[in-house]
Amino acid sequence: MPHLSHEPLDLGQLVASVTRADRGGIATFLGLVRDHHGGRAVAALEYSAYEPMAEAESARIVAEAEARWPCEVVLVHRLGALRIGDAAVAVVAASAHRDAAFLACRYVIEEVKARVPIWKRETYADGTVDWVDPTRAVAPPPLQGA
Amino acid sequence: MPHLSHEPLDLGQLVASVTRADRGGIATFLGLVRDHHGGRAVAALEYSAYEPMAEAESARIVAEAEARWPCEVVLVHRLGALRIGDAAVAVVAASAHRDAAFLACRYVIEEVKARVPIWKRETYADGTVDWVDPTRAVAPPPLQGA
Amino acid sequence: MTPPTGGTIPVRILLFARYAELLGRDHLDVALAVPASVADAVAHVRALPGGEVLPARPLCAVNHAHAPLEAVLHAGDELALLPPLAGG
Amino acid sequence: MTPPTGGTIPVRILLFARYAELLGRDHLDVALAVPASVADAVAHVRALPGGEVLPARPLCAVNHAHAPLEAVLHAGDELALLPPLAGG
Repeated sequence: MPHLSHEPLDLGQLVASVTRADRGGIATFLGLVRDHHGGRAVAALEYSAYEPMAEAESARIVAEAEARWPCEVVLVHRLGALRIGDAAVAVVAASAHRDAAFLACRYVIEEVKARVPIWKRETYADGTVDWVDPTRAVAPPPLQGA
Repeated sequence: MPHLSHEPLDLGQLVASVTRADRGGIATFLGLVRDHHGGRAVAALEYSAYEPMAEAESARIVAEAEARWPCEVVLVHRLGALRIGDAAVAVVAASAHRDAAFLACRYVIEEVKARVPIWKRETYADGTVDWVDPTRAVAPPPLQGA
Repeated sequence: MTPPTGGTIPVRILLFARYAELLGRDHLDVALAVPASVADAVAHVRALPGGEVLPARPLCAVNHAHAPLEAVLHAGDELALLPPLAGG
Repeated sequence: MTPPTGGTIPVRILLFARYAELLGRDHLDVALAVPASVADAVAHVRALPGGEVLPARPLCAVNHAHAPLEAVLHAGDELALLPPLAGG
């Protein structure tokens, strides 16, 4: 299964793809597009990737998790224009043991954020545009009514 | 939302119920009915509960998680006759922060297993019937081809 | 504690799952001498015909909340004897 | 290490997101004197007109895998300069 998708993510379908009669626990994580970033109202945003590397790095992360815990992992990151509330990333980890499922799921999302070459370009309500840089300190949101 | 259901659990609907534009992370856990238990092939099974207490204890667990982490939690446990692969329990934790979502989700499923009065009666392929007792040591599965 | 003189309280005792199966009933209404603890009620059930199959220290709940064996029962309380939980 | 005599290797350098925007291009093909490290290639790009806006130590990948600045480049390698990642 490719790890990048230009179509909306379907959690139910991803869960079904790893459901097996000997797997008792499925942990999932969905990362959703939020309506604010650094105190600015987000109007639109677009994810882009260095696609061949993003596929390869995602496959490495999944393989690492599956080698470390007895589980099967599905990871899909969405690319292109997304709307507020859309799922940007889905991780599903299925295992006979819920501990393995939780640990694998958490591992994968943390590694995705640290390693997979994907970028986010946000357009704000005031018309400005910016590349999101998680390494920069984010300005606190303006005080309400201040 | 009631915490007990006699109908199949719909993860997508539960996730949608806590999706909000200021929530960036949703962690979920699904507990599925497995086809084996203690080395015996499971043919059918049924969950029952001390329903008013199961509702009350579930509500307490959810409230504890929401007090401890900034999140909204949905917890539903299914009752009645289930089939192999059916979801027996679903936990969904939504938060602005994925750490809170993961921790709340994990807390809730662990507390459900320890505290909510629900019982499982399994019918095995050989026709025997037993109440599942997680406090008993489970016999290892028979060796394949031994 | 000063033992009270003579009174009893009505308590409903609920049995579930394996316990209900073992005793062939899912509830019983009892009158317990005050002061009555959860442990007293458990001892009462275990003294019934067939009741000795129950553990001496089962998981218990009073009025829909987990309760220790030392908890004091009051008139009208609903006491539940809970077999090992298997939800989740 | 004995410096080689005279040779160069072709390397394709890819730029993404903010870096592509800053330099107005998404790739360039360069010939680097051997031995060439990732750091050498980064220095090459930063010496181009406008290239000084790139950080001196950007996140880099060679042939679709993360690579340290000290990694040695080979003929035909694809080097990517990666702005801070924002997936997930």
